[in-house]
Amino acid sequence: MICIGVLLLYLAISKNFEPLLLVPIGFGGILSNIPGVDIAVGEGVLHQFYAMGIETGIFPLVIFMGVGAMTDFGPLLANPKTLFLGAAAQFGIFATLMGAVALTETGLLEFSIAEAAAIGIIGGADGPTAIYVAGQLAPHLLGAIAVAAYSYMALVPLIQPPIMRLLTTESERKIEMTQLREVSQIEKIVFPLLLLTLVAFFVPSAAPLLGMFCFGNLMRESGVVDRLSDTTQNALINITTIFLGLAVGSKLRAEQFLVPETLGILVLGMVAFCIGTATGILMAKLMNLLSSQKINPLIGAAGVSAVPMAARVANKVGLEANPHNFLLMHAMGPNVAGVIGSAVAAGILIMFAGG
Amino acid sequence: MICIGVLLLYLAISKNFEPLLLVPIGFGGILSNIPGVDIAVGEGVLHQFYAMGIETGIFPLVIFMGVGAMTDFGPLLANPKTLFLGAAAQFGIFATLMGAVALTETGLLEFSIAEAAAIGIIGGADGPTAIYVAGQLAPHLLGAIAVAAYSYMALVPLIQPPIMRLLTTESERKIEMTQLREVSQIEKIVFPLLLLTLVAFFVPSAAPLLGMFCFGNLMRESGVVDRLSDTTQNALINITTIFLGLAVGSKLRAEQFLVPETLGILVLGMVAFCIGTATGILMAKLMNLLSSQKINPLIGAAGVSAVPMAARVANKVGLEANPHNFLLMHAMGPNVAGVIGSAVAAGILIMFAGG
Amino acid sequence: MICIGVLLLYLAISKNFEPLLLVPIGFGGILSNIPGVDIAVGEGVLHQFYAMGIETGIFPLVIFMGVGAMTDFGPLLANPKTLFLGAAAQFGIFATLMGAVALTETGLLEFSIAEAAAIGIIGGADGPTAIYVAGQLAPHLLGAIAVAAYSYMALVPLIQPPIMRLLTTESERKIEMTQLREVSQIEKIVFPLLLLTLVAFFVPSAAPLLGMFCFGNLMRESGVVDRLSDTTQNALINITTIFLGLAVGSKLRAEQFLVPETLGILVLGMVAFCIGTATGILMAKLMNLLSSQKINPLIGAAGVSAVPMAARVANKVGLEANPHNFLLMHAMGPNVAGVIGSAVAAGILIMFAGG
Amino acid sequence: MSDVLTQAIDLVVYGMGTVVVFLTVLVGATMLMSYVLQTFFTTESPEVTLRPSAAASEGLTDPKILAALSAAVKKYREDHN
Amino acid sequence: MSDVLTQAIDLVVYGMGTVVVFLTVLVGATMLMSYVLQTFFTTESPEVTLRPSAAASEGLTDPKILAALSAAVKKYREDHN
Amino acid sequence: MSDVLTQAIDLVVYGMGTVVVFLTVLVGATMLMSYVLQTFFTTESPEVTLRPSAAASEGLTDPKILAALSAAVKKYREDHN
Ligand code: NA
Ligand code: NA
Ligand code: NA
Repeated sequence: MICIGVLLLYLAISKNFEPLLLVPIGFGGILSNIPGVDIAVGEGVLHQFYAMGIETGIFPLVIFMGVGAMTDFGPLLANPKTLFLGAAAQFGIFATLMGAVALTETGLLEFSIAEAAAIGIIGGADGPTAIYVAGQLAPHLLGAIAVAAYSYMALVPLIQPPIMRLLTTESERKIEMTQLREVSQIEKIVFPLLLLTLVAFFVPSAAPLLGMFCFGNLMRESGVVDRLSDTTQNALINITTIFLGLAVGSKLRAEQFLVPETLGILVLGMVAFCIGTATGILMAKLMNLLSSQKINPLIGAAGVSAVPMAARVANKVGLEANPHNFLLMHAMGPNVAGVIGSAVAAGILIMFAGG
Repeated sequence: MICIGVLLLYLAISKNFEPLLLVPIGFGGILSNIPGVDIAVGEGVLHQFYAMGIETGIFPLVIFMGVGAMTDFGPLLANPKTLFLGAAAQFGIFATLMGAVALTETGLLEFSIAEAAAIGIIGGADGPTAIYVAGQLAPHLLGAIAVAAYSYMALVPLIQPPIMRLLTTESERKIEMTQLREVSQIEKIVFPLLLLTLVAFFVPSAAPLLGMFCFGNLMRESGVVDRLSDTTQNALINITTIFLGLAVGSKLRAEQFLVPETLGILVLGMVAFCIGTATGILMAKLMNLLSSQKINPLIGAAGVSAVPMAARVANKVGLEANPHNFLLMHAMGPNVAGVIGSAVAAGILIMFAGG
Repeated sequence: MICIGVLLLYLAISKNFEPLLLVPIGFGGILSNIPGVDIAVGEGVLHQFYAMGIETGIFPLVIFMGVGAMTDFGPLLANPKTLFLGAAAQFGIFATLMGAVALTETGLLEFSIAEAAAIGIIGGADGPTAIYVAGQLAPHLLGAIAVAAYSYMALVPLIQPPIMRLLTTESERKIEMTQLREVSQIEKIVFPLLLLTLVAFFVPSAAPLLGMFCFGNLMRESGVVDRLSDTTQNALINITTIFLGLAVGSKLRAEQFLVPETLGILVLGMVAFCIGTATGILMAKLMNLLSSQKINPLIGAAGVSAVPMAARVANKVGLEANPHNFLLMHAMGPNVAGVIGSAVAAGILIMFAGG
Repeated sequence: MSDVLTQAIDLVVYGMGTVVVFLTVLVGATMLMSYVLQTFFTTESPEVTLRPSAAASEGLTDPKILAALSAAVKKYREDHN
Repeated sequence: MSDVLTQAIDLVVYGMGTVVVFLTVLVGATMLMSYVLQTFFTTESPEVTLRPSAAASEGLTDPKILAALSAAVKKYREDHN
Repeated sequence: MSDVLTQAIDLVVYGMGTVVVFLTVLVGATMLMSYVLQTFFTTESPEVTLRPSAAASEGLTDPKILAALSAAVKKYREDHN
């Protein structure tokens, strides 16, 4: 098990796999498996971090607030239809949930509905959301789910391009998109409040996650609390990331992690990513059928989240087809839409399976 | 109730009403009132912030430490007699306490002595002190008290000038004050220790508040722990402000906030500000009667605290009467004296009414 | 007792005695002794800091993580044999433990084995290690132990030179050491993992301390999480230092501190420092007997830890004997070796005496 | 069909449905918001009107202002000495 | 007169009294302190004497010093290579 | 001999022994590590190979990258307007 911790550190340091999370998680995993000392259980310090930050939900919510303070909704506001792409890509979550339940039906593995939901959220491609949901629905699977989520987010440049090339034609990939309009400051200020209002009406169970996210974003855009916004984006999110990572690492103890379920989670998580990528692209193609204003279907893949990696991948694949085709900003719209979409899905999963 | 949260955000963002506090408080208030999800009660994250930071008293004390680290006692030390102005302005606290009790006598509203004391502290015009006292004496009124305190602090430029003009003559407003002397570093280092010593002898119940305040100030002035002082003034106070604001917002739930008592608190809080302003000015005039060294009575209004707004208001009104009359630094003396004065009053209120 | 707090502040501010810790500790000590108000017991804020940060062990461990993030193992890796010096200097810890037990045998004072172990750790000359061990083994002696540890660390420039001159000849002090080789980044990355592996095998009870230390160092050296490393070295360690210091101060209440044991602790702590310094030097002389590559025995004194003061003292004494003799970097090797050595000793003490 | 499977199908239908409906509503609401704000607020140059007095009314907790104040005082003193 | 009213009057008298007395004592104590310190310490130029060796005795927790140290070492190495 | 004294002697022998053995093992392990790494990795210039794509694969939580992105966008817009 210590080897897995070392492997995570190797991937993080040498291959640059989401190092901000995988360095603390990997190191925490090593500490948790040292025999003869209780670091990850009882009064051990990593277990204390877990109890104070993940059982309570505080760490992932604070991180999500920080992510909100770092998010620019400009590209999304300039082209709100890209929200549909962020919606479609969440199908990966629910397909994987079905997959986990199907595995249970075959008798190969046994997942409860709560566990299946926690596994599905890997398809949301959003770290704090995955940790929040897993902490609420299936704490004993948290280690595997977090590792899967961050590993696949790091692997997006390898996972997505083949699917993107398979589902799009050369001419589709060449589609150039029109310049995005400027978005005014007041739109950016009102948007988080609008989003929160809709959450309150339609999916209140998503309000903790999206509320903290919108709060962070409002601090950023309001322009009157820059010192709070700066601290949220720096000292606060960094401190929380360190303790969150170590706390997640406390769930990598061999007796909890080295079980057949972990293998199932890793496989299902990969499936979730692939399906989310595919449905995002297909939704973009469907929108092109129904609308005259064509969008490049590559940006649909960015709907899974994995901000900003997925948007960069869309840009790169687009450039390969057409060297004048800069998709980065167009892909940021579905990219942040995917964050909203998976947080909404997370709210429903917690309400449905957490009761 | 959500409208009140939006109103607070509007005032904070658009009118710049104490945005550092009212953005988190307003947003927290919105989150607390979303039906169908427990964010401000039970295991909800805002209630957790409340329980860990306000029930324990830790958040306001840490903020007060940060305020201490930001306070320059130089102007006060150069002219210690301005402490009398800071004393006089605290009469607003006690007059309001009497007002709350009088309201109870009429049968219109019903406040216990602890509640009346918590309402009175609004007159101290000091945010963390008000939150600390309300958290100790009347947690169920905390939302209304904090909102009143910060709103009126933001309204100081509107509330104070009419009272200042009413109670002073044109020639009094024209009084120019003599240049303040330089204060040596050693005086600035010894002062927080001297203050703490007197607190320990005369009002030990004010020692938590003034102790943290003096500690912050000593870190600032000692010159040997600049890295601690810098962090206190930046990352630490910012992080605490965010969580304090959200925690206060958790007390804005409709069932607790939309009660007749809130209206009473808002009215009484306004009265407290006005009386404090008036007694500060009158004390300055009294001192002019007894001493040959004249002071401009406008700086008496700064004795309510509301640092540094009240000092700026005194400066502005002074400039209107005499364009060569720069009162800002002279008003900083009573301004910080008001912080000390209301913390002393807070200690007495807690000791007397908290038992 | 308040006088002792003021004395600590005086030493910290005026004499620059470890001000980062002694300012908060001294001030906390004053607050704890104010009669008529409970700040350091029960619901008092300093007791809350103590309960959440020292009883749990979290504060010293987080500080140790920060120290790890500030430590450059380069000089140690360039000359690993200096680890022997860091080992030898830990004899001060165990000699003092024996001394405390011997005092008990005489009937003068009465220390249990756990108390004796906690007193011995002062000889480790490492603040967070001392606080961690005392918090686990003898919380009632924590105040005296922390004060002794930090005071003697500040006194290193006075304590060590006479011992260094006594135990070395002029010609030994003149020994020039060869230029240290460059150490590659990969060695610096692998070293904390190697160290942790050996800890896991040989002294798992030291894994909380050295694990956090190695984690901080890995964040520093890995180069992929610079934002986490920067925050650890700044905002996080500063915030933790403030609260750690205040929490330690809560253990300076007169009834706990003004006891004969404190005097014993102060004397024993001084003895520990002296013995550690001496054994470090003697080990260096022994190594010179056995090896052809001579080392300057002055750097053996740096093995007690007291980073980076002891290394600077070695450099200074070396320069006095030979103006071309720059020992600073050579002394940094035993200096950080001493940190490792005392953390290993701490693990053994906790395992042996904490059961 | 097992109980868990039924539940899962319900959850998928309800969940994916909510995600789609929610984001569709959000598309409409966002467009409406942008339309309204661009119609009523753009001419006023919001960036300017939104912060009428940033420099004139921040709280005690703003060190920049305190720094500016003390710098001003210092200058004032120097000018008058 | 109700019990609460009596209590309130007591509290007002005691509280306002304490505030005034406390700050009056503080005025006196501050003046005394300033007088004493100005008499005995000003000539020694406190800013200088107070920090005799800031650069010479900070703890491990000071990264500036470590940075300076490592810069010095780097320089030393470069000069000797 | 008292019980505490016996315990203390045990602890000293065991403790000091462990410290010495541990650090001796660490000396050996460190030398071995340095030898192995210098033999197998130095020629590849580790500083370069260790971070093949620092700029290409950081997470959402990196504001520098977001800042760079938005600067790039701004420039792009300016170039096209
Ligand atoms: Na997503
Ligand atoms: Na006040
Ligand atoms: Na040591």
